[in-house]
Amino acid sequence: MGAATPVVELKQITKRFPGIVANDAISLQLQKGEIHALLGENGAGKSTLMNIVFGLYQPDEGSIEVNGKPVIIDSPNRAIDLGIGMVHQHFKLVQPFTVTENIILGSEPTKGLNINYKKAAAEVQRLSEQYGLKVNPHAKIHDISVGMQQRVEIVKTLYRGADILIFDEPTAVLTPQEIKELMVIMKKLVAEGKSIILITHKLKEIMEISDTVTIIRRGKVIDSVKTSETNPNELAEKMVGRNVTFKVDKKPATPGANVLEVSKLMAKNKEGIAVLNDLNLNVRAGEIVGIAGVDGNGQSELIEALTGLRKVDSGSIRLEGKELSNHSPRHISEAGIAHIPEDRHKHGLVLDFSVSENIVLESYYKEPYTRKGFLNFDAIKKQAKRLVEAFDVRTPSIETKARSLSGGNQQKAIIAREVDKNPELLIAAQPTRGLDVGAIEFVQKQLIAQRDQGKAVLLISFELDEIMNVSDRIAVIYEGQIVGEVLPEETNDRELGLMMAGSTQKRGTVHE
Amino acid sequence: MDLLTIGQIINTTLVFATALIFASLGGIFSEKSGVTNLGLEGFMVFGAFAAGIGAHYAQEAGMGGTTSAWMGVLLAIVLGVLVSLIHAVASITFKADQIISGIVINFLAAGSTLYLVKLLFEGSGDSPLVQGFSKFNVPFLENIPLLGEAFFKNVYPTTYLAILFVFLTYYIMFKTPFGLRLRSVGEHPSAADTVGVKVRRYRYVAVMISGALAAIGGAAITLTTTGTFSHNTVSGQGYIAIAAMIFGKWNPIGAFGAAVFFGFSQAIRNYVQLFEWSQSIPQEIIFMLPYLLTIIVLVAAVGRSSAPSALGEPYDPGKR
Amino acid sequence: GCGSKPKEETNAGGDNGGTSTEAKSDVQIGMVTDVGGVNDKSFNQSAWEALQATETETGAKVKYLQSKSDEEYIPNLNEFVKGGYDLTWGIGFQLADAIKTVAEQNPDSKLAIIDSVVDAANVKSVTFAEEEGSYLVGVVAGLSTKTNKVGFVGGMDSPLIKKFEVGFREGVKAVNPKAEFISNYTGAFDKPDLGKAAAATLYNKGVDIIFHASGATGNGVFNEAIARKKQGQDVWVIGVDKDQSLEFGDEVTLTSMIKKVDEAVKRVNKEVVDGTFAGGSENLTLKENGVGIADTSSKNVSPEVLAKVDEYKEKIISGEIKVPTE
Amino acid sequence: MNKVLKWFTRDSFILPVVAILMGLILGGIVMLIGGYNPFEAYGALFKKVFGDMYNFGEAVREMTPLIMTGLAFAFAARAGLFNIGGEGQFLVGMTAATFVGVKFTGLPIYIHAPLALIAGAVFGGLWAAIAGYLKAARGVNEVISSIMLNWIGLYLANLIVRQFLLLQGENRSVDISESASISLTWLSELMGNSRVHMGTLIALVMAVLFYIYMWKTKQGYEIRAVGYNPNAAEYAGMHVNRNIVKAMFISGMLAGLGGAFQVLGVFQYQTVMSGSPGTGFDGIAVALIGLNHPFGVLLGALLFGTLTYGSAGMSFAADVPPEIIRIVIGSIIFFIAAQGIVRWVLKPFYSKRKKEKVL
Ligand SMILES: Nc1ncnc2c1ncn2[C@@H]1O[C@H](COP(=O)(O)OP(=O)(O)OP(=O)(O)O)[C@@H](O)[C@H]1O
Ligand SMILES: Nc1ncnc2c1ncn2[C@@H]1O[C@H](COP(=O)(O)OP(=O)(O)OP(=O)(O)O)[C@@H](O)[C@H]1O
Ligand SMILES: [Mg+2]
Ligand SMILES: [Mg+2]
Repeated sequence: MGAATPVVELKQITKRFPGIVANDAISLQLQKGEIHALLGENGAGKSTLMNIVFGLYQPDEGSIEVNGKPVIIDSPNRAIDLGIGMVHQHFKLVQPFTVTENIILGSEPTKGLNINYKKAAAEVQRLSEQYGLKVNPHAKIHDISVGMQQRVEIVKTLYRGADILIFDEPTAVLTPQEIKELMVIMKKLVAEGKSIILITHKLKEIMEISDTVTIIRRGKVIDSVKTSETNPNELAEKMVGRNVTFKVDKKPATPGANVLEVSKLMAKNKEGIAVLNDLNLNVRAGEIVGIAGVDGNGQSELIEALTGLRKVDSGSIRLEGKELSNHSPRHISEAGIAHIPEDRHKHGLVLDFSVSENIVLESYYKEPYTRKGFLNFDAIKKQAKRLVEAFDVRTPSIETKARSLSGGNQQKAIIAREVDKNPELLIAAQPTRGLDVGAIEFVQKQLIAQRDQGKAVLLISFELDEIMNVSDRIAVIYEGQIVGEVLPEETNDRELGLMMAGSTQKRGTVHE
Repeated sequence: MDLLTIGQIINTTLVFATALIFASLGGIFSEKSGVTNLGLEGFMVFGAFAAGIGAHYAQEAGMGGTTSAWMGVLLAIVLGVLVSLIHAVASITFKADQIISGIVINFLAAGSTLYLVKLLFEGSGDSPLVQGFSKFNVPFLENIPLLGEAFFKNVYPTTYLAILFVFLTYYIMFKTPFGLRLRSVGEHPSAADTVGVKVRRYRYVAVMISGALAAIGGAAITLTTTGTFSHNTVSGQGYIAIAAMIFGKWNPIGAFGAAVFFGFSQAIRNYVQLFEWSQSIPQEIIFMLPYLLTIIVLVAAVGRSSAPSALGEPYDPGKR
Repeated sequence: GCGSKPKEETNAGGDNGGTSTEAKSDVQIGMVTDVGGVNDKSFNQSAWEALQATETETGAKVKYLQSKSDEEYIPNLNEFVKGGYDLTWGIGFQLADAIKTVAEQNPDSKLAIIDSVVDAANVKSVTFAEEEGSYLVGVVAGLSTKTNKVGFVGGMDSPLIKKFEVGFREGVKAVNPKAEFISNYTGAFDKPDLGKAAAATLYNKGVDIIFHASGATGNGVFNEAIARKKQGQDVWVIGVDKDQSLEFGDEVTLTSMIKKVDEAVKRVNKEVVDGTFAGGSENLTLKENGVGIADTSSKNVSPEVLAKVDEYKEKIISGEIKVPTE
Repeated sequence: MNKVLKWFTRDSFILPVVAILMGLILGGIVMLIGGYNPFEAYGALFKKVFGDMYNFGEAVREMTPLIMTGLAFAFAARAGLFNIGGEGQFLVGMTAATFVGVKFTGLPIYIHAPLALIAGAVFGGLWAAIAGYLKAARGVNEVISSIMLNWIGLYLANLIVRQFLLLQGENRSVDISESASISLTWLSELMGNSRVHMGTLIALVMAVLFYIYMWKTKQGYEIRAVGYNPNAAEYAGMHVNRNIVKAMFISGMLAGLGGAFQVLGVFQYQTVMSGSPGTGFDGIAVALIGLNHPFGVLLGALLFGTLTYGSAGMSFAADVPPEIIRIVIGSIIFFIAAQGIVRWVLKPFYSKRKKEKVL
C-alpha cells in the first residue's frame, strides 16, 4: 500500500458541539475503488464526520485532502465539485417533486429559459440503465417505495459526476430484497471506479461487502482494519468496548391462550384501495409473532387498525375476547395494548416535552399522575426516574427535552413507557431501526422478557434477521393479507423472501 | 339579471381583485420558498404610500398623469424590496419567528408611512391627491357583448398587469430552474442545500419579490381607487390576500381564482342593494355576505390545504 | 378594518402650538377630534381651521388632541379640562357621551360639541340642519340630471346620515317627481374602495349624479367619477360638508352641501374670549346660514337651477316647506 | 440573593430587556431624524402615564383589554393554533355582555354583572370555537376562517346593537343597567374619575389561571401536547380535534371577556362601529412581546399600554406625532423575535463575561 494516493484523506479532524466532542482527531483514508465501512455506536460521530466531508459542517481542527490535494470543503457545492456525493441517512428528497426534478435540482439542463425536462429525463434514464438503478423518472417521490427513493439518491450523486460516494446507514430502511439489490449496485459502482464510504450498524453487511473497516467510539478512531482480517465478534467488541452476544438467547416459547385474534379485517385507504384485505392473525400469550413483509404491504395499516388510529370497514379485532375494532386509541390502550411506534419522532414522542413528560404521555390522566385534574409532578418525576434508571435511558436529567436525546435513548424511553404499562399485547414496529448493536440487544431482550412474563408480542420488522432471531412464529404479510405462517427454525431467508414476494405456496398452519 | 349587469359586475370584481392578485402572488413567492409572510399587509401599505408620494412628486416635476402613476409604481417596487429586507434579515439570517417578523412589518408600515406623510406634507394625514391611472377601453374588443363590458371596457392597466403576472408567476414557478429551486427550498431546504442550492439566497430573493409584488398591489389601490395615501388605504386587504393565497393552495392560478372570488363578493355587496328586496334585509347582513360566502366555500370545497412543507421553519444547516 | 384600525392617526407635527406674536388674549382653547382625525377634510378639519383662525384673530392659544379610539375621548378631553383650558371642543356626535361625562365631573369647565346635543349647563351644543342643505343639493340634482336617475352613497347607516339621505331625496322629488332615486350604503366612513364600487354600481345603473355623505369613503366616489369623466361619460358628484370642488376639481363636482362648522366654532370661541359664553344648544339651519350650497356652484350649475334653489331656500326658511329627517 | 441575581442575568430576562431598550433607542433616532427631541418626547410619554393618578388609572384601563386579547392569542398559540381572530371574538363578547347588560333587568349586581361577564366569555369562546371546529372537522385553515369571522363579528355586533339595543336617534346602544356595571366607582373617584374597573383584577387572575391550567393540569398538558405534536398526541389517546376546539374556545373566552370589560367597565354602552377597534390585533403584539407566556403577556400589555397611552402625552406636550410609537413597538417586537441581532449587539459584553468566568 502507501503507493496509491488515497482519494480522500482525513487528517486529525476534530468537531465539537456544545458539551460534546463529536469527532476527536479522526484520521481516515479512502482508497480508490474500495468500500470503506465506518462502524460505531449511536452518537459515535459517524454522521458528523461525513457531514464534514460533504461540506455541511466545518471541522474545528484538522484538514482534508482529496486526491492528494489539500482542500477546504465549505459547502456541499464544493464537495460536489470535488466529486463527492452523499446518500443521507434521512433522504434529502423533495416529496412533491418528480424523480427527475429531484435529480436535476441545482444543475438543471435548460432550453432557453425553460428547464429541458425531456433531456433531463433521458439522462436519468441513461444513468439508471448504466448502473442498474431502476427508477421511474416521472413518478413523484411520495408515490415510490423507499428502495426506489434510495436509488434516486444514488442517481442524484451520479448525475453530478460523483466518484466518491458516502452512504449513511443506507440499509436501515430497506427490505432484505432491496438490501441485496443495493449490495449489487455498490459492487457495480466500485467496479466502475467509484469509491465508497459506508456507514452501517449491520456487521453482516460490513463483512459481506466492505474492504476496510474503521471503528469509531465516542468520536475517536479505535481501529482501522482490513475486513478480510477480522470477524463480527471482534468488530462488535471494538465498537462497544465489551463483549456482545449476537445470538439472541431465549428459551423456547410456552404459548398460552389466544390474546389477540384478528379475523377478516378489511380496510380501504383514501383512494378506495383495500390496504387490509381479509386479514387473519392471532397472537397467543407468551409468544412473539413476527410479521415479515416488504414495506408497503399493509404493515403500517395493520398497526393503525390495531391501535385505533385507523377505521376498519369490516372484520373483528379481539383482545382476550373483547371486541376492539374501531375503538378509540385510548380505549384500546386501556384494554391492554401497548405500541412502540414505527416513527418515534412523529408518533412516539413530543420532542419539545421533557423526558418525564414523555414518560407519562399515555398515563398522565390517571392516578397518581393526575389528582383532581391537576398534574402530580412528584409522582411523574418519581415514575420517570424509575424508568430512566431501569431502562438505562441516558439523559442528563429527566427535565431534558426529548429532542436532545440520541435516537437510541429516545427509543429506550418509549420502550420503557410502553413496557411499563404491563400490557397484554405489545406491538413493536421497527423497534431497532437505526440503533447500534448494543441498543438492539437491549431492545430485543426487552421483547423477550415480555414474552417470558406470559405476554403476547407482535413484532413488525423489515429486518429478516430480527424476525428470524426474535420471533417464535412468523406471519408473512403480502398485499394486506397474511399469506402464510412459518416457524423460524423450520424456514430460511430464501423461503421467507419468496413468500414476501407473493409466491402463494402457503404452508399449512404451523400450530395445532 | 341582464348581460350588461353581469359584465359590469365582472368589471367591478376585477378592480377589487387587482390588488389582491398582486399581493397574493407576492405571498406565494415568499411562502413557496418557505418563508411565512404575514407582512403582506405592511408591504401593501408601504407600496400604497410610495405610489402616493412617487406619483405626487412626479406630477410636481411635470410628468403626465399616466407617467407619474408609473413612477409611483416604480417607487413602490423599490420601497417594497427595501422593507422586505427587514423581514428577510430577521427571519432568514437571524432565524426569527417568521410570523412575528411579518407582524413587525405591519407595525412598522402603519407607523412609519404616516410619520413620513406628516413630515413631508406639513402635518397632513394623507398624501396629496394624484391623478393615478385612467380607465381605458380596448378598441373593437370593447364591443363584444358581455366580454367587452367585463374585460375590455373601463379597465385599468394594473388589472391587465396583474393577470399577466399570474401567468408569469406560474411560468417562473413551474417551468424554470429558478422556480424549481425556489420550491425545493420551501419544501425541503436541506435537500436543496445538499445539491448546492443556496437556501438563504433563494429565500432572500423570494421575499424581495414578495415585497415588490405586494407593494405593487398597494400602489394599485392608491393609483386607481383612492388617489391619495392615508392610514386606511389598504385596510386589511393584505390579510385577505393571505386568505386568497391559502385558499388558492399556494398556486398562482388558484390564488388568482380566490382573489377574483373575494373581489366578486365585494362587488356583489353593492349590486345586491339595487334590488328592492334588499331593503328589507338589515344592511349588516349584506355586508357580511362576502365573508360568510368565503367560509361556506371553504367548508364545501377546500379540504386540508397543502402548504409548503418547510413553511415557517428557519433553515439551520446544523439541524436535521 | 381587519388589521388596520379605524384609528386615524393624524396630528399636526410641530406646528400646532399657538405661538402667536401679538398675543392679546390669554384664553386657551382645546379641541378633541373623533377618530377621523384633524385632516379628515370634514368637520374636524373645519373646526381646527376655525381654532387657528381664532388664534390669529385674538391671540388665544389653541391646541388639539386626536383620538385613536373611542376610549380616548374622555382622557383627551380631560387633558384640556384638567389642564385649565377655557374651552374644550369635542368634534362629532361620537364624543357626546364623553362630553357629558366630563362636563358633569367638572362643572366649572366649559365645553362645546359639534353635531350632537349634550344637555348640561356648561356645554354648548352646535348642530346643523343637514336635511335642509341636502334638500337644496337635491333640488340641484333633480333639475340637472339628464338620465333622470340620481344616487346617494352613505357611510354607515345612522340617524345623522339618514338626515342627508332623506333631505336629498325630498329635494329631488320636489322638483323632479319622476326621477329615480337609488341609495347605496357602504357601511364605512373610511373605505374609498367601497365608495368607488358603490359609485360604479350606481353609475352603471344609469345614475349621473351622486350625492355622498360618507367621509373618506367618498374619495372613492370622486375617483370613480373622475375616471368616467375622462372616458367621456357625463357623471357628477355632489360633495359634502365642505366645498369639495376645491379638492377634487370642478370637472366632476357639481356642487357641495356645506356645513359651516368653522363659523360656528369661531363664534363660540369668540364668546369665550369675550366672556359671554353660555351653555345651551343651537341648531344651525338655512336661516342662520349654518348650512347651504357651495359658492362655487355657479361653475357647473345653471343660473336657472340656482334660481330654483334660492326659491326653495326661501320656502324652507319661511317654514313653508318642512324637511323631514327620517 | 444569589438566586435573584442569577434570574436577572438570565438570557430570557436580559434579551427582552435589551430588545426593549433597542426599540426605544431606534424610536429616538427616528424622532431625531424628524427633528424632535427624543428625551423630551419620552419624558412626556412617561410623565403622561405615571405623572398623576387619573392618567395612570386610564393607562391601566388601556392595558386591561390588551392583557385579555394577549392571553387569548398566547393560549391558542400554546395549542399550535394561530388565532388571528381575537378581534372578532372581542367584539362578539362585547356584544353579548351588552345584550345581557341591557336586556336583563332587575337582577342584583352580584348576579347581573357576573352573568354579563360570563355571557361575554362564552360567546367570545363560541365565536372562536367556530374556527376551531372548522379546522378540526373540515381542515379549514384557522387563519382564513378567523379573518373572515372578524368581519362577520363586526357586522353581527352592529346588527345586534341596531336591531335590539339601539338608543333612539343615536348610533349606540342604550346604557347597560347599573347592576351589570363592573366599574369601581370608589376607586375611580380616588383616581380623579379615571375609568378603572374590576376587569383589571379579573385579567390578572386570568393570567394566573392560564398559567396553572396550562402547566399544572391534565387538560393543559393535553393542549400542549397537541400543540407540539398532534400525531403523538393522537397516538397517545388524546382527542386532537376536541382539544383544538377546546383551545380555541378558551382562547375566544379570554378575548370575549376583554370585550365585555370594555362595555361593563368602561363605556356602559356599545356603539355601532365602522371598523373593529384593533384590540385583538394589538393582543397579538402583546403576546409576542410576552413570548406567549401569561406573565409575559402581563408585561407586554404593560409596555404596550404605556407606550400607546403615553403617546397622547407625547404629542400633546412635545408635539411628536404619535405614530412613532407604532415604530417603537414594531422594533421592540422585531428585536425580541430576532434575538440573534440582540446577541450580536451584546457580543462584546458576552465574551467579556465568559473570559471572567474562565479566570
Ligand atoms: N448539530 C448538532 N449539534 C449538537 N450536537 C450534535 C449535532 N449533531 C450531532 N451532535 C452530537 O454529536 C454526537 C455525534 O452524532 P452523530 O450524528 O455524528 O452520531 P452517529 O455516529 O451518526 O450516530 P447514529 O448511529 O445514531 O447515526 C452525538 O452525541 C450527537 O448528539
Ligand atoms: N441541533 C442538534 N442539537 C443537539 N443534538 C442534535 C442536533 N441535531 C442532531 N442532534 C443529535 O444528533 C444525533 C444523531 O442525529 P440523527 O438524526 O442521526 O439521529 P439518530 O440518533 O441517528 O436517530 P435516527 O437514525 O433514528 O434518526 C441524535 O442524537 C440527535 O439528537
Ligand atoms: Mg448518524
Ligand atoms: Mg442513526
